[in-house]
Amino acid sequence: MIDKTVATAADAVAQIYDGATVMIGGFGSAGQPAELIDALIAQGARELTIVNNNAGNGDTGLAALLKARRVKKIICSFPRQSDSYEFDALYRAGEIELELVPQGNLACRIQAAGSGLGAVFTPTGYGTLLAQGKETREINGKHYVLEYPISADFALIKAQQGDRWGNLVYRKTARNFGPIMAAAAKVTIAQVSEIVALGALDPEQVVTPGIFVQQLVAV
Amino acid sequence: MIDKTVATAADAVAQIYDGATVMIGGFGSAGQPAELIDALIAQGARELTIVNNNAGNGDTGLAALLKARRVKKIICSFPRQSDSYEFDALYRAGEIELELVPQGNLACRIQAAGSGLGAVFTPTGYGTLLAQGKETREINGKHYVLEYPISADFALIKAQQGDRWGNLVYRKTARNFGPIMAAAAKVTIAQVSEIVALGALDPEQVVTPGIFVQQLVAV
Amino acid sequence: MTYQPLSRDQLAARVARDIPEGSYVNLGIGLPTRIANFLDPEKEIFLHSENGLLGMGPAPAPGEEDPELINAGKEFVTLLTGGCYFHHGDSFTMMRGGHIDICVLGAFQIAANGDLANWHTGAADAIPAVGGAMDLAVGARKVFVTTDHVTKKGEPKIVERCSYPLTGVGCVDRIYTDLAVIDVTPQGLLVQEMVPGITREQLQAMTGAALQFSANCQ
Amino acid sequence: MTYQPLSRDQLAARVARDIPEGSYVNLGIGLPTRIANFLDPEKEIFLHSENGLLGMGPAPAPGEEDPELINAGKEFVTLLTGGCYFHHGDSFTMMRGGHIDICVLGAFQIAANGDLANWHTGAADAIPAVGGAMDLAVGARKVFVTTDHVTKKGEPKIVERCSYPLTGVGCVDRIYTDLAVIDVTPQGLLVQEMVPGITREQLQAMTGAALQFSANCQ
Repeated sequence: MIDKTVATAADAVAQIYDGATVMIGGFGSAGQPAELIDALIAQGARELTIVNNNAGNGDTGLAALLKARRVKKIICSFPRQSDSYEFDALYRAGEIELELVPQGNLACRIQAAGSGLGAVFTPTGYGTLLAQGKETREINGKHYVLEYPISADFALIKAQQGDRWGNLVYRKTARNFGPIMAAAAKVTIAQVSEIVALGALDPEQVVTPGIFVQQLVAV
Repeated sequence: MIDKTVATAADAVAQIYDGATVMIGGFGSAGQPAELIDALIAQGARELTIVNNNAGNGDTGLAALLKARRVKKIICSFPRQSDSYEFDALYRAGEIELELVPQGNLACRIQAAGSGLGAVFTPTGYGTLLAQGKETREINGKHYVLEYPISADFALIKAQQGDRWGNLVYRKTARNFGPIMAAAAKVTIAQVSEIVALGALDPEQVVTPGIFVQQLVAV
Repeated sequence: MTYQPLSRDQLAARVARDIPEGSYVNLGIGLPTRIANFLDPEKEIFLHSENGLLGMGPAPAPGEEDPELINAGKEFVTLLTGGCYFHHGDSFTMMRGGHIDICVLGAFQIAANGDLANWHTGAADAIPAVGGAMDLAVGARKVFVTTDHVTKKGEPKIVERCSYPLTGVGCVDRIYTDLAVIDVTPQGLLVQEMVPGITREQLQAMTGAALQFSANCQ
Repeated sequence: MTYQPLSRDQLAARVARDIPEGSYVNLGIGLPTRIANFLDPEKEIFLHSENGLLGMGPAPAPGEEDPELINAGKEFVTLLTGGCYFHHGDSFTMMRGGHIDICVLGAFQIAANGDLANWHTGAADAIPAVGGAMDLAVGARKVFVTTDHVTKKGEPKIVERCSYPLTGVGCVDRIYTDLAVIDVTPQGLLVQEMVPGITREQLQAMTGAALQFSANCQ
């Protein structure tokens, strides 16, 4: 019998190693896997590269991970916010590396990794600072920038319900990056509000099929 | 009030013009929009380029469209089947053009069109006849072929339920190409088994959001 | 002559008038978000938010906020009957694949050729953040920009060439300022409307690029 | 010496033994499909079908066929409890993104370097059809091939170099024939098992590329 559930968030993140690339779901705090992040802080892995839309809000979740100085580099689209003071301080002190990626390129590059593409010509960013030094090409009269996949060793995501095969459904706009990050990481760990019996999720309504999920934990 | 429903399949396909590129959903007969195809045959548009996984089965649906000699070219992954005799005869007589595309490249190129990419480096087909003459590139030690988007003037798809805003849900493996074709065509026409009231579809469970659908008809 | 610039609400209301029923629309963070308040409630217009919803409704009643139902500005919102949720990949397929009819963005600068700068001042100590602005700039069928006509210091925001880092190249279709409505055309900037009382010369003096005027602008 | 080639069912059963519990597996059209019949029912193994389902179950009882529940071979199937449906884009993400642990494909020819030919005879009047074979060949973590060791005319199907058009380059990991199990290794073809009674010399004589033999093959 295959059962991908683990007992605690600590168990789920135990395997994350120093220097790993970790995708973290969420758009602001919606969909942020707060309990998994807390467990990762307690676990102690360092020198992480984090992929997230933002760079933390307030002093919890991803911001707390930054504050604990576990993050070497962050790949995101929107670091600076009214409450991104933890990131701001590290960045101004030169203590964190930032790769700024337009949000659509971020999504697209994560999807490219999940789906096995080698690179994609995307329309976004052409002629801007964020395409500097990148290969460009005109195709049918439009300009494109060549962008490479972003893959990860681990993805930490939040879903609403999951079953022991790892099938997931989400809630409202907390869905955001969860499904595409799940496909782009070697090991995807989902925290869910509820683990349900196999068969409780309608097969027409599963958003993330279990093939993309290696572990899940109810929090 | 926005109401994308039309009364009959004939109304839905009335706008399809000679020489149009038309995506047709379905994998074999599962998900094939049979009533829309019949209406298209009756409507009379000619010199069509058809995008479908197959090249028709038996003598109904897409096969009947071929038999009526409305198709100039077909882009598909698996034309030859035990019951693809209509296509086989036209092909051997040199009366239809075939662009054979590996199924994953077909899906990926349709998705590239829907999502605005200029081109993608895909792993499939490298070193084979189907990549002959195409640009290739080695990226991180793997070989890729550059493939371009496949877009369409129209997509004809089949869904299970739809509402007046064009939101769709599908049934079992009839889903197949429907959602990705809907995004890749200028005008997507869906036949549905049932039109339901706005709000009857759970917002978590809509598979094709109405933004990708221009018309729908109950058959 | 004397004239009164549009208030922020008047500017939002002016843009709202140009959004036809049935449009799929993304309203950027800031003033563009305010446009939603002025859409004709009799018209069905589909608001898209890049964090994964279509059919966005107004702010919830106090006490009914849901932290998992927010917009791209991370404000609490609601979902209309008939709306739906989707993931970021699908959301940006909508934005980049030409499925959004209109997006409305703010601006630091707009150039005469339609270049837009709205994400980064270029200052050495600035922390840049881009979000979905570059995607909307290249992906929406029509790009509207709302802006004050001049900066707080009185400098033109409509310029011959942007000095700030670009968001998109030649992407702007129409500019709505507190003084005028200006189309970006292949022949240059064409003023379609001006606030009452302003002269062509006054408007040109506050604009860093040459203006042309349609017949209905006295 | 005399020996008995494996029957098709024996070959299917032999492959089934090598599929661990928890694997995500795509079984190609033809003999590979038959492997499903021999998977240990005590093991949970996830069968994927490229037309959009995961957790594929056996054929339905007569009278319970659903034309909208089919596999890639367009045969009626069922869905296991815990299975799910998805669209072609997501299905090929699974296949091309390295998420399928094992695929099993048929073959016209396999070369010593792992090249596979299984979609097209190259004959001038043939109508080619490729389906998802090329995607599986490059995308699955392990590519198993099942085949008769020789053609009906007695010609080797394992060759130095494929004469038929390729499906994938260097993609095959393991070959299961009715006579032997052979790994494709960087050092060449390594026979792991042979049917009882066959000699190394007999097997080599029916193979168009040099074989090496692991110690347990007498």
